[in-house]
Amino acid sequence: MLQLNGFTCVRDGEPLFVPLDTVINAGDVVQIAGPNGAGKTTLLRSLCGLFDSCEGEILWRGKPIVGAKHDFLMQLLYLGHHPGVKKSLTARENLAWFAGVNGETGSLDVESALAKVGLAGYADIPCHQMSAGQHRRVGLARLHFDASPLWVLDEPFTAIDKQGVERLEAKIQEHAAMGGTVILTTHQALSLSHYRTIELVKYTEAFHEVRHA
Amino acid sequence: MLQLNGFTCVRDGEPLFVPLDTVINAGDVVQIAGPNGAGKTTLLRSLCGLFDSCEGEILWRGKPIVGAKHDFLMQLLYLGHHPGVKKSLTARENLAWFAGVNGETGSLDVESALAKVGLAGYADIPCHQMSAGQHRRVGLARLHFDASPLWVLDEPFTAIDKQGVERLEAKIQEHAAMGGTVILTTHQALSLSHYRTIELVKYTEAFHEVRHA
Amino acid sequence: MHSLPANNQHSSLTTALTTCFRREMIVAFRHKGELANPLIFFLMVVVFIPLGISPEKTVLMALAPGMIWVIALLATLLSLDGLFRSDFDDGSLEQMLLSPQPLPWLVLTKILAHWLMTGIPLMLLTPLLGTMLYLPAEGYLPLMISLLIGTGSMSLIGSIGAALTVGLRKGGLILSLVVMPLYVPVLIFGASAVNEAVQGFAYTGQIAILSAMFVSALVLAPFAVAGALRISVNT
Amino acid sequence: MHSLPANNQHSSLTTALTTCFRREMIVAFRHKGELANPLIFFLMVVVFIPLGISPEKTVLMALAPGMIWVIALLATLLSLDGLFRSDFDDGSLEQMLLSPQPLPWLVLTKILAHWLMTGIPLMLLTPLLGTMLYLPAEGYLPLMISLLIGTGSMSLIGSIGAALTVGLRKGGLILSLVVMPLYVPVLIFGASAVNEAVQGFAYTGQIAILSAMFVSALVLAPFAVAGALRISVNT
Amino acid sequence: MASWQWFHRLGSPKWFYEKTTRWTQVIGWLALAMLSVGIIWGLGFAPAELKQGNSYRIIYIHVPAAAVAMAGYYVMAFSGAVGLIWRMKLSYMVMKCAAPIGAALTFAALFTGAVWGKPTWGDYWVWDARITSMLILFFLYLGVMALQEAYQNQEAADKTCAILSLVGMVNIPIIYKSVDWWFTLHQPATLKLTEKSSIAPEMAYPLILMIFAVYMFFAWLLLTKVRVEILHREVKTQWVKDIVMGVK
Ligand code: HEM
Ligand SMILES: Nc1ncnc2c1ncn2[C@@H]1O[C@H](COP(=O)(O)OP(=O)(O)OP(=O)(O)O)[C@@H](O)[C@H]1O
Ligand SMILES: Nc1ncnc2c1ncn2[C@@H]1O[C@H](COP(=O)(O)OP(=O)(O)OP(=O)(O)O)[C@@H](O)[C@H]1O
Ligand SMILES: [Mg+2]
Ligand SMILES: [Mg+2]
Repeated sequence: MLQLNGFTCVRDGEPLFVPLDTVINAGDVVQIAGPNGAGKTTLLRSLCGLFDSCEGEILWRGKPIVGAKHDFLMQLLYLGHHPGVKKSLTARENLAWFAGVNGETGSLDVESALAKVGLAGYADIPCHQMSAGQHRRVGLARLHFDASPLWVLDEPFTAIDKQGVERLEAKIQEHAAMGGTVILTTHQALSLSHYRTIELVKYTEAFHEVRHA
Repeated sequence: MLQLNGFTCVRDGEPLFVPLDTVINAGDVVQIAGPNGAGKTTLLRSLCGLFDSCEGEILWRGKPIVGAKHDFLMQLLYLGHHPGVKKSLTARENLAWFAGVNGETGSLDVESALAKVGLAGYADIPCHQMSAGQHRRVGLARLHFDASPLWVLDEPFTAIDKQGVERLEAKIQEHAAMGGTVILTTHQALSLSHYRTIELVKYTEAFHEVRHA
Repeated sequence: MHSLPANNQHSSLTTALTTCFRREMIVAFRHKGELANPLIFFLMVVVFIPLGISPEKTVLMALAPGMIWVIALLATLLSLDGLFRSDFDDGSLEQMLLSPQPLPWLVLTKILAHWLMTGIPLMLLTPLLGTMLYLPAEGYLPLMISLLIGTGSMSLIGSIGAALTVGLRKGGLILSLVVMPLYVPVLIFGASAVNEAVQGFAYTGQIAILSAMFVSALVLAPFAVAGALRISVNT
Repeated sequence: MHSLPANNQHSSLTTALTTCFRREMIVAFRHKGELANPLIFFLMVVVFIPLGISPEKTVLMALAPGMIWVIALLATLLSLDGLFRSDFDDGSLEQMLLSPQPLPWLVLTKILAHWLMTGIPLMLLTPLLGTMLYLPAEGYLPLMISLLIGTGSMSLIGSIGAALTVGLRKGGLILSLVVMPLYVPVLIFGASAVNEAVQGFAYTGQIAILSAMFVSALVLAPFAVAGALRISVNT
Repeated sequence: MASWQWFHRLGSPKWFYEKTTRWTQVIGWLALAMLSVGIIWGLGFAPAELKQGNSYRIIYIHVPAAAVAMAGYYVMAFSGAVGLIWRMKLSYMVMKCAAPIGAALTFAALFTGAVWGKPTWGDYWVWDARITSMLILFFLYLGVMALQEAYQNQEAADKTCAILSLVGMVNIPIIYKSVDWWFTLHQPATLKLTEKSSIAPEMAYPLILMIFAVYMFFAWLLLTKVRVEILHREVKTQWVKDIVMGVK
């Protein structure tokens, strides 16, 4: 599905991490790991095309992403450090916008998506009246209606409580089981049954990859 | 040191959680726990006087805080969801400002404070060139030179990597051992040897307090 | 399993554009008071002119056409700063860039909303301002027509500046700097349409040129904005 | 162990104020380009006036004193929006409120820095603008003196507006609305000092009144700002 | 302390709501009666003016509106101050409700003045000191209203508006003085609104009545708006629920 060939991100003329060579297939859950400042966020943004000072290549279904931009974006869901939830809108309005902008034309069951992230009854509350965790949950609700197979999640567990983390992990596992792909970063221990960790290593050190389970 | 009598925060005319009655002494580490939206952030802000729609009273060394404002603020260090690190300044400049504004007049060893949060060598880099975790670490560096005994930390582990979390926990423990007080929130499991958890319970439910270790 | 059939691509573009547009309108209308702000700014500056310069009718009459145009320009400029800023801060700009829909179109909905929210009300307010500055009766129609077309161009051109400066901390003033030179032609032809009309000459030429500028801005600006946004986000 | 001895309370206030002031200056100078922004705004509007109204010397001469004052006012107003905004967003405003130092003093350092960064450069630029608008020679001195004092008052009064609106999303224009009526007296006395001087009359009366307004603003504004900030943060 | 008790009770919205039920009605009817008498007298029976004919009759709306508009600002600023000092919620509600009423009256004064101006001066608008300061008063009102609108958090809205209206009140005399001064400086006084024109008593009596009537009307409108605001803000309390149920 996604193939990285000698791929690394460059800042100030220096590669951030040892180039990656890996293939990420349908059904994979990949955790990008590394200490603060290793380049995880930068890598995820490069995958999505939001950062382009990179070396090496990324192939999407065998083709460079640049050539298959529209196709790639159709299949992509990215949740960054800032999830794109507008504070002056309600949860419902935010989700409607996400759906619309990503080209979903069908009707949208906002209530059930919100219920699944523990925000039942919050559909019509403006997001600036929410706590940090509730605010992030609105962004996470997208996972429950977006049909994109490739999920790129940058620290999705930030500010989420224990129960919320469990539900999110279950959702990730379900997505992978249905043939989806998840690439995520987190500093918390994952309790998924199947996942792979790609450790980003400073450019000067050696590269290694650990396979779990 | 800090005594809460029937204290709760009010939003939209309703108390958020069952009123708290508790005493927090020198040497205590108190975790405020509760699911997303329980009112942890609101509580911490009220303790610091940043939110004042509350019921009940808080006594600081036996007196209401309002009467002992200056004395109380002298002893307080608060780190919120937004740590107050300005992006266009370097780490050094940020820390100098923190120290100055909090009334420290002595000279400041920025390098060593930064080294202790794993940012050795980052003193003169503007904070907008840092990763999410590095950015938060600049705020955490305050813990290494500020002399205030009362620390109020809202999710200090956000975006911090595993090693950083361990160091921070050690620092918290050290502070408590020296007679300081720490009140913090986090959704991650704490691996401290001595701490107390105050669970915030929705106003309609029953109140309980768990003592560890 | 997941991919959408290609034949509803067209309808999904329409959906995307309407949702985007609706969102802009909701955000704007959520704070009803804010809608009136450019207008009030407009009015206030019109009050400052007599206070600072002279309250005499003959003086004000001569200033009116140009002054109203300059103030409309400033009001548009000021309201532009927020155009992409909040989307940038909360991450929704990234989400727009990652939409499979063509970015220039999405951008155009934002600009359209901006124009509806500032240009049109400004234009509708001009009769009042004209009265306060003693604009001669022949000036009203050309003033409103030229403002209608001119504010459109200004929203379009200004959004390029807004996109270029969205990544900077203190966008406000740098934006003015970037955009102002581009506004010069609009101002010249807009103001001169009114001045000509007041002096009893024909002003169709100016209106034609304003329209031509509007059309070219309409065709080119969305692409420039889209490009600028991609660069601004890339940090 | 932890508490500071009471006798260095005074010196710690001095330290706090100098660090705060230094920080404002560093932030301002870090983006050198931004320092020039109000000036460039000033210049650009001065360019728009002849373009929109009339390039004739007699017309411009009459406009010059009032026009320069109005533009200075707008430039100050525009630069005010960011005064507390970025501190609010990144949490340093909270930290200021939690400082044991008296908030009105801390606030005053910010206002002082703002004035040094906008008011003074604007004043220094006026000879150039005066030349471009054919300001008569007698007008220069009163213009500079009145701007020097007047921009001080405007920074002080404007900071109240900035503090009141810091918690809002789109502060910019609402700030203008709130602050503009309060600027009216400053504008009237400032502009009339210059107008009087140009007509050969004494203008010390106006300068005295401007100074009185400045002093009262200096005494009252920091407290109003401190109060407003406490409220804005309290959400 | 007994003398403070009424003060604190006054701060209680419930107490206020119950006490004003009768008063509002009384004031409402009184205002209606005075307004109708004043208008019929002024428009129907007062003699026509020599130079202006019947167009002068606009004075019966113009002057009362202008007079009360100003008073409205002081009511707003004063109740804002009380709210800030004694943390009285009710006082904030009065402040919030006074703003739109005052703004409407200011607008009415401006509008009737403009309509009147066309036949008398030949222009709708003149940059006269009185008129300009009225316009600035209108902007001060708009500023308070915009701030009130912009904050979603009611408490923050109340307090910021209170500060703003206080700052505005400090400034009103300065603004008025400076505008007066500006006018006398720039333009010889061709038209004097301030000087009591030797107005005939037959014209003056209905005018005085109308001024009182508009004060009454202001009071009635303010009370009604505050009462609605109270219900709005206290929806969650039992006593409001009782009232709402009782009404249905
Ligand atoms: C938009 C335009 C106008 C505004 C804003 C305005 C405003 C005012 C104000 C504030 C007052 C004072 C009320 C008081 O002190 O009780 C007033 C009084 C008055 N106005 Fe106007 N005015 C306007 C136009 C006019 C015009 C066109 C006329 C008629 C020629 C006029 C005639 C009067 C008279 C006769 C009074 C009562 C004089 C007095 O008691 O001092 N006004 N107006
Ligand atoms: N500005 C606001 N206006 C109104 N209600 C708010 C506001 N901020 C938060 N709330 C509400 O107050 C409650 C408590 O919020 P708070 O931020 O204190 O929660 P928290 O315990 O810190 O949650 P989290 O774990 O997500 O950080 C939430 O239910 C939230 O919806
Ligand atoms: N805007 C920027 N300009 C220059 N350098 C940057 C910028 N943002 C980040 N960096 C640097 O790039 C490196 C990688 O940053 P990145 O944000 O990708 O790290 P990360 O792995 O996501 O860290 P974290 O766990 O803290 O989120 C860091 O060393 C950081 O200092
Ligand atoms: Mg990161
Ligand atoms: Mg929280």
